[in-house]
Amino acid sequence: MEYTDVVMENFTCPKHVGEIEGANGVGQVGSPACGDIMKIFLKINDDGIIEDASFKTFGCGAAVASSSMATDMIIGKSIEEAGKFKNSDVVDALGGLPAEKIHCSVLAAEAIQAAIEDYQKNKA
Amino acid sequence: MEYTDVVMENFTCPKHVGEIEGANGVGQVGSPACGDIMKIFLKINDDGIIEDASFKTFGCGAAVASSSMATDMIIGKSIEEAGKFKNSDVVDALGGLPAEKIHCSVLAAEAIQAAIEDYQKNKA
Amino acid sequence: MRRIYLDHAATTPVDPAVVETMLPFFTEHFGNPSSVYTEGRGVKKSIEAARLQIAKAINADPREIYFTGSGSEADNWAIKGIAMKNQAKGKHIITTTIEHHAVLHTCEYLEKQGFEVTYLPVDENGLISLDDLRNAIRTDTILVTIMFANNEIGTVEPIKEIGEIVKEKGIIFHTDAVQALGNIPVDVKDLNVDLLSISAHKIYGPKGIGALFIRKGVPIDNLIHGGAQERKKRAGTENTAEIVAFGKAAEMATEQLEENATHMKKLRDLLIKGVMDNIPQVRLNGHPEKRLPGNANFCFDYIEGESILLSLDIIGVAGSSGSACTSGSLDPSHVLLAIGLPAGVAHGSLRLTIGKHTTVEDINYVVDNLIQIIERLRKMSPINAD
Amino acid sequence: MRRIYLDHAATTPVDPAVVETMLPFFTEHFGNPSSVYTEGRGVKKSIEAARLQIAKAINADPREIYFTGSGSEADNWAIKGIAMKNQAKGKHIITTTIEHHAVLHTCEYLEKQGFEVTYLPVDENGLISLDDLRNAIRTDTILVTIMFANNEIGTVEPIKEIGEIVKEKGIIFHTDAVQALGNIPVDVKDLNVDLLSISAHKIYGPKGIGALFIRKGVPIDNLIHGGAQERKKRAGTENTAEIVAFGKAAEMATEQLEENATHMKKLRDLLIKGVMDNIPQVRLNGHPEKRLPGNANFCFDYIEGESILLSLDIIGVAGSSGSACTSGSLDPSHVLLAIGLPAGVAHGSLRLTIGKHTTVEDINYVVDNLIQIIERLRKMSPINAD
Ligand SMILES: Cc1ncc(COP(=O)(O)O)c(C=O)c1O
Ligand SMILES: Cc1ncc(COP(=O)(O)O)c(C=O)c1O
Ligand code: FES
Ligand code: FES
Repeated sequence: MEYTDVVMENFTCPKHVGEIEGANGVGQVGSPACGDIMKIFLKINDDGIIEDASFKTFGCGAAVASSSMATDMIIGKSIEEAGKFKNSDVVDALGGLPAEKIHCSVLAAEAIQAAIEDYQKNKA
Repeated sequence: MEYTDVVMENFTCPKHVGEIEGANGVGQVGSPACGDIMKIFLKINDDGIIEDASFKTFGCGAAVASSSMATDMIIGKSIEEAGKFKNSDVVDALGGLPAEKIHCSVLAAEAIQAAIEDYQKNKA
Repeated sequence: MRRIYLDHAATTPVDPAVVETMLPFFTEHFGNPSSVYTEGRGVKKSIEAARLQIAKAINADPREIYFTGSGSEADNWAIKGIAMKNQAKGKHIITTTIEHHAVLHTCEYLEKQGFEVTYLPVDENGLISLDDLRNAIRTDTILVTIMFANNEIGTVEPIKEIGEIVKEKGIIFHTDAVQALGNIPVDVKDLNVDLLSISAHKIYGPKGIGALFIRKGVPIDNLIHGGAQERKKRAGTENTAEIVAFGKAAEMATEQLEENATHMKKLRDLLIKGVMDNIPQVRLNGHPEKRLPGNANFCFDYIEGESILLSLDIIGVAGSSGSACTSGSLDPSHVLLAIGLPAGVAHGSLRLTIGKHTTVEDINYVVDNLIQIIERLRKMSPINAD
Repeated sequence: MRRIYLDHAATTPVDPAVVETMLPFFTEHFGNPSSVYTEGRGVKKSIEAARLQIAKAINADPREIYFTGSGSEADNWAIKGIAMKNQAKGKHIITTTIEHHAVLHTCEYLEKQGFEVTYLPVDENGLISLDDLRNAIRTDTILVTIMFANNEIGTVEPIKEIGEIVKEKGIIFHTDAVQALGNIPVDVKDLNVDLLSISAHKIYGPKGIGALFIRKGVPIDNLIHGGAQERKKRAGTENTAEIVAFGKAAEMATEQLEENATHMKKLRDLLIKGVMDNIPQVRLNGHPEKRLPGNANFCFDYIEGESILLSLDIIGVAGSSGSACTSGSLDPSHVLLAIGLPAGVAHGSLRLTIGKHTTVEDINYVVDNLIQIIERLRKMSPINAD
């Protein structure tokens, strides 16, 4: 197992940990049985811009780092842009992940999509 | 493979190598295909005493050492005594032989018996 | 930064005295031990001396010790060798659900080749039941293989009692004692075992050298065929340096057994108490008493093992989650599942295994930091109760 | 007394530079490479670096290199692994009569398990015939295993041509290159081989570590089941120190290949000329040209091999008779019988194998003394012609 420095940094001092008060889009994926759950909180303003994002993660180092990096990357983006967000964007930003840890970045991308869907459902 | 010092001594400087002129008992056992031939020459006087003995051996270190030791041991003995000569006598005198080399000492004992029989046949 | 190594069940550093013993065999006494000449003969003697040291460590005859390239090879050889040789008598094997993968995957492979395997369950402490064993034995059972001490949770199985049951039925009995050697007494005469696997790198010897004890007369096929080494039972030019090192390590382990075990047990209990008293929602895995002197294995609810390991690593502590061989795979430990933990909980396991050089300060440092690490990770967890 | 070591085909001393590389892995970088923490991660990198060194030495991809506990294990794995995995397609294997015992005895074992094996004969120089090979191939042939260079007589087989024939038929091809590596170029891309065995202790690396090259996609069963090491193909905690040493030794062997081969060839020819010109009734075994640069193998009529060895040992020279693995057994070498020598003559063989440190003085000393030794032993022989 070989993590890049960026992964370790994001694991050791993750950004955006916790629950945002007044989040209007929340998505959760994974299950404890599989050893990973990722929950993403979004605060989206009326212009459809993601003003703030945060996460809670039960998972390995790569999962924590992916959550930290992913939330950091989507803050300030429109929900259209964020909707196109892919797991490979996280992997690239982290400087790569070990092959068996790619799925942890997939979780992050999926959790974001789930949170956006939740926001859209709430709005509708 | 572990030879005792006595074996190595008898291999390096074997006693009684060669053919005795006027030998009246000659015995040969073994075959080149098996990797061992031992030929023993005896000179037996009218009182039935082995006055001299010698050998020629195609074989391993243990075979050479056994030949050397065996011939040395039977010189001066009567053919009755020599007839009772056993391979374990050689092994003991050599301070032991590796298990897979015991048969080389058997060759020596057999060659002596063959030489004695040859003598008795010649006499009869 | 000072490093605290608490993963002695995964592997141990080679003792400097053991390294010392080994060195001359690389450059000076490098001869092939099968050779007739001087360079080979001395080496042969050294190998036989090491064989005697190993034999003494487990109370066997040196002619019952066969060197292998690892504990895994010893396990594979024991199981496949017995199975192949004795298949005319039957094709049923009994083992447990908590064996090391070297045993489990070998059994699974044999299942593909037409053998039948019964995997005995264990209770919540990791112990098998002797009644289960008795009930599992069939007329076509040719081998029982049950580990001496578990590498993850440290539980020590009742090998002597198992041996008695198995012997009575005339079945061959193998035990994987890789984790037992150097930690608890191992006596093949007392234990009624026919085959027993050990590995040097768990007892301050080098990696890549193990041994299989095969009781005289036990019918077994070779696993590695070829040259006449190891009395024609295990081919390959002898790994002289590591064999000699294994001998020395086994000798030291035997001499220091009591002292080391007492020391490790003291620290283990300190560690367990420190964790259980200071961290909520934690459980100790493995048997409370029948466990290896150096083994502590915890499950922390709501968090995942690798995160704990990485956090510990950052502060200089090396531990493990599940067995070292499982990392790289993402499944929770089969041993933790076997003792009945739900997968979610099993993912949050931490194994800390103490060695002969571990100190009280090490343990205190680990406990203090672990309290904070667990708290921090739980704050990050979406399934934290509060 | 000064010792002259001329048994490099049996084993080589570990190069001091190789020992140097290995040392830190016993005490300092001792971590289990499968671990998450710092101690393990660095070690993992070192293993992968060694894998790359090995891959480069034989022009393979590093992901095609699997470390084993010896050359013998690599041979056993290749043959049994292919046989077991592909038995549904057929149960016929082709090999030769002059293989190392690690191949021969494995094939014999498979015969007992219901496989059929064709043993190709060789000519008086030890070469197989490509026509014989073509004729031996059947629709149920699943594996051809033919050694690259023979360990006793040094004959180098036409592996590339064999590879072409075998490939055309879509059969899997394994070669035992244990004696080839470091002595002649080994290039798996050029050679059309699917599997190739090597061993560190023949190239100034330590004993107890080998490797099997497995071309990507070749279907093979494991020999040693267990943990996920070696990409789940070969279980057992990695022998880190010796793996790193093997890598270094392979790198050095590749760099020095031409230089060493030229040097050895020069001394070998000097030795052969010295013996053939000065000793009557002697024959050179093996191919006159297609032979390993360091190998000289003679038969002296009327005398037995061990006697020559002991006599040489006394004057400080280490040689061998047959392969080292055969001593201890009393049969004449199967290789010498296969090239058509009568058993009586085969018993009188002497193999002297030159290494990179051998000197002209060494060779002159050996030739001078050998003349006397042979004379002395022949005087003792009952079947001497004169
Ligand atoms: C041709 C050949 N194959 C296989 C082997 C076996 O290698 P190892 O001694 O590493 O098991 C040897 C040497 O012993 C050899 O010369
Ligand atoms: C219980 C048990 N069996 C077998 C093994 C395998 O030993 P090795 O790593 O020497 O192959 C280990 C350790 O890895 C172990 O803990
Ligand atoms: S969260 Fe499952 S392995 Fe990363
Ligand atoms: S003469 Fe045959 S081994 Fe000694």
